[in-house]
Amino acid sequence: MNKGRVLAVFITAATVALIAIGTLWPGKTALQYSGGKNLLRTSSTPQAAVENLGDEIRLRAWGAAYSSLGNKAEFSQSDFVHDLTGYYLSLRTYATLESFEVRPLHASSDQAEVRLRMHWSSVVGPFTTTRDLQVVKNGDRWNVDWPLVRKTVVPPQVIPENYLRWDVIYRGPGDDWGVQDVEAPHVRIVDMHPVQRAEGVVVLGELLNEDVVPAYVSVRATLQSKSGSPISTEGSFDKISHILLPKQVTPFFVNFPNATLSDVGSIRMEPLSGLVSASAGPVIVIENQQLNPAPGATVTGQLVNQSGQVVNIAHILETLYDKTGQVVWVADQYTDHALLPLTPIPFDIHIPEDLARKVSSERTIVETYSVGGVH
Amino acid sequence: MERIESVAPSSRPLPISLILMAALAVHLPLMLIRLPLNSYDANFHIFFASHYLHHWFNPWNTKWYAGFSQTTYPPLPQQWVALVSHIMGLDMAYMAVQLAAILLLVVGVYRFSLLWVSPRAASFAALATVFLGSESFLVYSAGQLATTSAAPIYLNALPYLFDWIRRGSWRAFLKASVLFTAAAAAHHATLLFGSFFFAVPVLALVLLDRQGGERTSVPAFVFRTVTIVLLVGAAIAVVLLPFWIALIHYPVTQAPIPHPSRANYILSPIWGLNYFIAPYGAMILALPFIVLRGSMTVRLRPLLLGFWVAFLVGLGGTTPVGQLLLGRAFEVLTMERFTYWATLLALPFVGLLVSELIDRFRMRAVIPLALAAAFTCAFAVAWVTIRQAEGASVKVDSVAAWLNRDRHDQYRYITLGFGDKISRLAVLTDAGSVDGEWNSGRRLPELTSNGAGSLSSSKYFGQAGLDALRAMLRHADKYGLKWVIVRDPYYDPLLKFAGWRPVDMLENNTITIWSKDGVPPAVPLNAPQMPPRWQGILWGTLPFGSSILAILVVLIPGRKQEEGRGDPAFASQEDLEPGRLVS
Amino acid sequence: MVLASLSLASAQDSRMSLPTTVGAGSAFSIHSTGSGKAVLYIVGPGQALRRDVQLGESTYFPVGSLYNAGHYLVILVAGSSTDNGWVDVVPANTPANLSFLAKPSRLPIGLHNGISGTVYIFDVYHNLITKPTPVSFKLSNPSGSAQQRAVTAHEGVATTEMDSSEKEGFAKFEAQVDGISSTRVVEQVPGSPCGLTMIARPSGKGIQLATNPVRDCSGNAVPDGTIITFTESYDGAQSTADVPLKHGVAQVEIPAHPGATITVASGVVLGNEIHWQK
Amino acid sequence: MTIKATLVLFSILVAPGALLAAQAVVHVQPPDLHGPRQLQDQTATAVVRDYLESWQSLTAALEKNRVDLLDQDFVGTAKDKLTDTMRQQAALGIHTRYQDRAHDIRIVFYAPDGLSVQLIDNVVYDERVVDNKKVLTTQRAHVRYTVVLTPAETRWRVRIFQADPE
Repeated sequence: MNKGRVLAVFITAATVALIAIGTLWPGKTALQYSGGKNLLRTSSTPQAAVENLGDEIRLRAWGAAYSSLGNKAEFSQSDFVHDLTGYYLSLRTYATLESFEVRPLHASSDQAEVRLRMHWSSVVGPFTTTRDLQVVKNGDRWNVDWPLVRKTVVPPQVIPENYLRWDVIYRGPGDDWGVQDVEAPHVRIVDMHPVQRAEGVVVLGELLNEDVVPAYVSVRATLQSKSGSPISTEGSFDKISHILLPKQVTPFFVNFPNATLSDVGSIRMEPLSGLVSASAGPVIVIENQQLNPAPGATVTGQLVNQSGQVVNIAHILETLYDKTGQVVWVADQYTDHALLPLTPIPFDIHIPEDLARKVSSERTIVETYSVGGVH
Repeated sequence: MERIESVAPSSRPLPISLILMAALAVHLPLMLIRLPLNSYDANFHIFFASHYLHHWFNPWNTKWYAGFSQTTYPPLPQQWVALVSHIMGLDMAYMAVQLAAILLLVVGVYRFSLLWVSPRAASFAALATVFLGSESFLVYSAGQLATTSAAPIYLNALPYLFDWIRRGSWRAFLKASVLFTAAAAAHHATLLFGSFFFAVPVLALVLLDRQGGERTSVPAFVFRTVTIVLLVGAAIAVVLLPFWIALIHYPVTQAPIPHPSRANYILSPIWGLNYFIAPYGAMILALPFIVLRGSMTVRLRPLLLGFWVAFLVGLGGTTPVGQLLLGRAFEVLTMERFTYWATLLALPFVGLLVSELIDRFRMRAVIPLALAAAFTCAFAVAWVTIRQAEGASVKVDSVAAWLNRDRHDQYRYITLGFGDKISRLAVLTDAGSVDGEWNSGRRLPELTSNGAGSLSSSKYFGQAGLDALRAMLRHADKYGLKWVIVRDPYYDPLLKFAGWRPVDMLENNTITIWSKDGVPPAVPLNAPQMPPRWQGILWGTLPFGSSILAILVVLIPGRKQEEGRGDPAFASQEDLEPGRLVS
Repeated sequence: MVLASLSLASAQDSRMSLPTTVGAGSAFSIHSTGSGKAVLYIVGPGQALRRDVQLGESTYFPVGSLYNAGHYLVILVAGSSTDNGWVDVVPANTPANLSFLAKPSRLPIGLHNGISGTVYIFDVYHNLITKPTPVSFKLSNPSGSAQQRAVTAHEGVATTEMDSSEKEGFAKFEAQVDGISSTRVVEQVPGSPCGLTMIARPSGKGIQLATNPVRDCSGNAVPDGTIITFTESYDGAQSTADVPLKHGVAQVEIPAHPGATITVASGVVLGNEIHWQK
Repeated sequence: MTIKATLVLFSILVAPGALLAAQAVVHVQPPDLHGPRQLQDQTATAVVRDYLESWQSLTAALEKNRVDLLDQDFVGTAKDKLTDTMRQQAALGIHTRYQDRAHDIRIVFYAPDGLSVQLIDNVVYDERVVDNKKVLTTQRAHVRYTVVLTPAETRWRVRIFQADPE
């Protein structure tokens, strides 16, 4: 064979080989775009079957995921999709599966139980859901039996609602000095103290709306050195209820990453308040709230939406107090299920182990988001 | 299989003027309807140009990232757009510069192909350029003005490089040096990678070339190569000095941002369609010919190897080659430009193939070739419409008007769900943003530490994107970020829970403006990256000056030997090794 | 109308006679000497005028020509010669507009000097009237009582402070100057709940909790929307509900747990406690 | 530090800066307040600083007949009147340059709600009038200005700017 022919064969063979390598053992970026899929992995083991299902969920390849299920005859593809993304618009609806873990629980020759722990990313932060899956052998392949949680049906009923609502008519953009404007609501910080944590300094506290109108509130904190010079300024971001009804109290949590409390001479707090249109509803009752001690300290309970409207996302803010009534921590969680009227939704909020021992009591407030209710 | 003889290039080449007319016929109407404005990056270049228009000697642009330096991106095509915009406005100036690049590419491909193939084949290669899928893809879909401007300048420099190394012509040396410098001023990456994919094959060709008698002696070869490398290197170092200073002082250390051009095109077929089928088009059918002819013809082997490596790298994550050759740069660069360069390297082969097919089959070849060319071009042009970018349909005029009135522009803003329209908005508004589309220019830690692209498209970057968005909203006060302009209700819950509230709605309530109370007006950030005045003067003078110099130098008449290299062996029969097969 | 004495500006070829002061918006004349045509400029930060004039004649500026108070440079340009002078435009004597800033618009009852009023006095052309001017302030409470203050404005501004009443409601705050008045409304709102109490009764499987009408320590009804927090503690667990007042009371239904302790609070104010035994 | 001491210090430290920028000599007298509210040193310093900066804006705006140059320092009636003047100047084709040479400032009122400050400034300035590039005259004026400033987001803005006969 002459050199030219050898070269042609070499280039062709090398190209094919390189493509094969890139496809059978794709790189990190390629895997990311293919949703973790490669051509080597078939559902030849229970674990591989669950991993393939996880990949398909991640790619939102619902058809392929549904087709791979062993018990798909028991429900429709729509049911399957809604079980994962929520029957009502909720945090799950727009969440994307960022990654997942698969852990075999036990296995026999034709049946296995595998735990699928799914890490979702959502606009308000990541959350994790866990499903224990039965995997059954079907010929030389394994199929997942999906444990479908069916849609909650709310019994027909009439729930009267006439929540108080405040509207604010703002001045136009023009300058009209001397024309009276409505006063900003009066708010007051009723508790505040800093805590040193491994990740930095945290300023905790509570803010009260002393006024008779709803307030938009926010808290800004500035750490100052012993010489009085500012070290850093941060805001409370989402660990606060930004809309406070009259006489309502919210916790706040201001995080200063990489700061050291010993460097701090003083803290300047700036509670901000403004008029805001707001509604007094919906009322959310927190039932059976319980502090579960360390190890694995949590606060658990259930949220019950006492209104007739669906709450799409609820944000639970947990204020934890020590025996003297001082705030020791503020924990929070977003619900990944919509809150249907009068339907309890459980919550389970983690508390740092080292603080759990100090906690003597807790107080919970719930902020809500309903589609169309923000404008 | 049968053994055939190559057909000698007996027919005359197509006149270059005719090919340029064809390029105008195809691309001028598309430019006049401003089709490239729909591409991903066109507005990005127009945005940069708009800054040069108003601040030619001050590359510090406060409209993005609370301030960033435009010295982080070679300025030449954007400065030309700014200059031409004085006559016809920014949009049409962009079209004019892009059209000029297309025409220049036709000439560049012709001259480059002449190094390898006969004039007739080179003229077909130049004609193929008009319909080249990757060119249309970059112009109408990707909007990579810098790449499509630099490549033709570079290609035009290569024949001078050949003449200098092969014959020691000082005129060629001067022309090559100036053109290489201007190419770098248009796009530094083209020069860097072009050296490997384009220049190394040309140098190899010099060693192989026996035309006109003796081979070039090794000492002469080494001397001339080193001389031009040193001179061009020094020239580029000076012309782009602020760029290098910015790069050395503030290297791009941010977390890598995913880009689909790095996907595996087999495992992700949609990206295969986007980054392989659209740019290559009917050229895919020519791949076997390219490999065979390139292997069998000794003279074409360097070109084949250049093409092959560029081809493999251009396949992104489909092969491990890109990762192996580029290392970390693989996570920073986008791969479609390698495909573009691969197609340019393939064009001499395509010209050869077309020439042979037409000489042999006449009209029976012309019709299918014309159809293939038309399909390739049409598909690549249509691709931007078939697969629209996020925000392609967004109208930002009303948003810009809102930001520009009632002193709203004393605060900064970000958009969510506007895709690449954030550049368009930045051109139209006086307000500054903490977001932007030039990832290498940004320095705000909230953006660089999360491995996501623009905040406007946060959700497409998964957790990293949303983390970056949250980090930026968390520091809204610090940056005077008061307005979040939302076109995608996906982001509403975050804004609501983080204390923002809707204050206005635009475009039939499809765009909501959210505001945060208590945010102080934006103040200029005293960033260390701000270039001193002398750098601004250099930046406004040397890169543009290099292009003017290039125009002047190219006008110097060359010796006949340089310009018309006669009728060399090129890819003719004498170079073929025995046993060449065509299936 | 020329208000004050005339001064004679010096000149070379042409001269002009200027009024020293002019009332804002009043008519006035400028007389020039010499012959031929000239251009007259009146320029200041408040206004800029130009007139083509005939030298030797008076140039009349009708009412409303020069209305912004200030110090104006007057220039007469006749060919190459220029004559300069100054004229002051003073605010009219009669107030026509008041900028009345009453703060706050909402405050708790029973605050001493809690309400402040500041008034700036302007003429019809929005010039600040800086001469001393008597101003009267009056705060009329919903109960019918009123507080009054008489203040003299200095440099165009007068200010006062008033107490909020013990009775909730909207008070009328009025500033009056020479027959011109401006009124603001100040809302006097109840204080924190005082003597907060609730009652509990069984309701199916739960407990119906309701407060008695919630009032402050002065007996004013606490506004609707005020959050009342009910907390039921039992067996180491608790149920809570933040409920807004509606028609003066807050009510909610929570699960019944025998032995539970139920408390009620509003902000930092605690109410009574109930032990549920059923 | 007392208000007086602060203002003296201010005169020493800040006035040279203002002198360099606007070539004006600045003298700040201790406040003589006729309202109930006391003035903090920092507030007094900020008010005077922002007021002096407003003269630079005024000078530039009236010289170039550019309304936008007023945005930072003027608001309300003062801005409206200056804007009208600029429009009149533009229509007449004239430009004026008001170059302040000296300021003698005394704060006389601070509103109880903190939302307005009044000061009296005996200012000396040169007024140059230009008609179609021809300088008509340059005259020096000694004028008593009554000025009211109100707070905006980050600075005090001039709301009333009125010259009165001395």
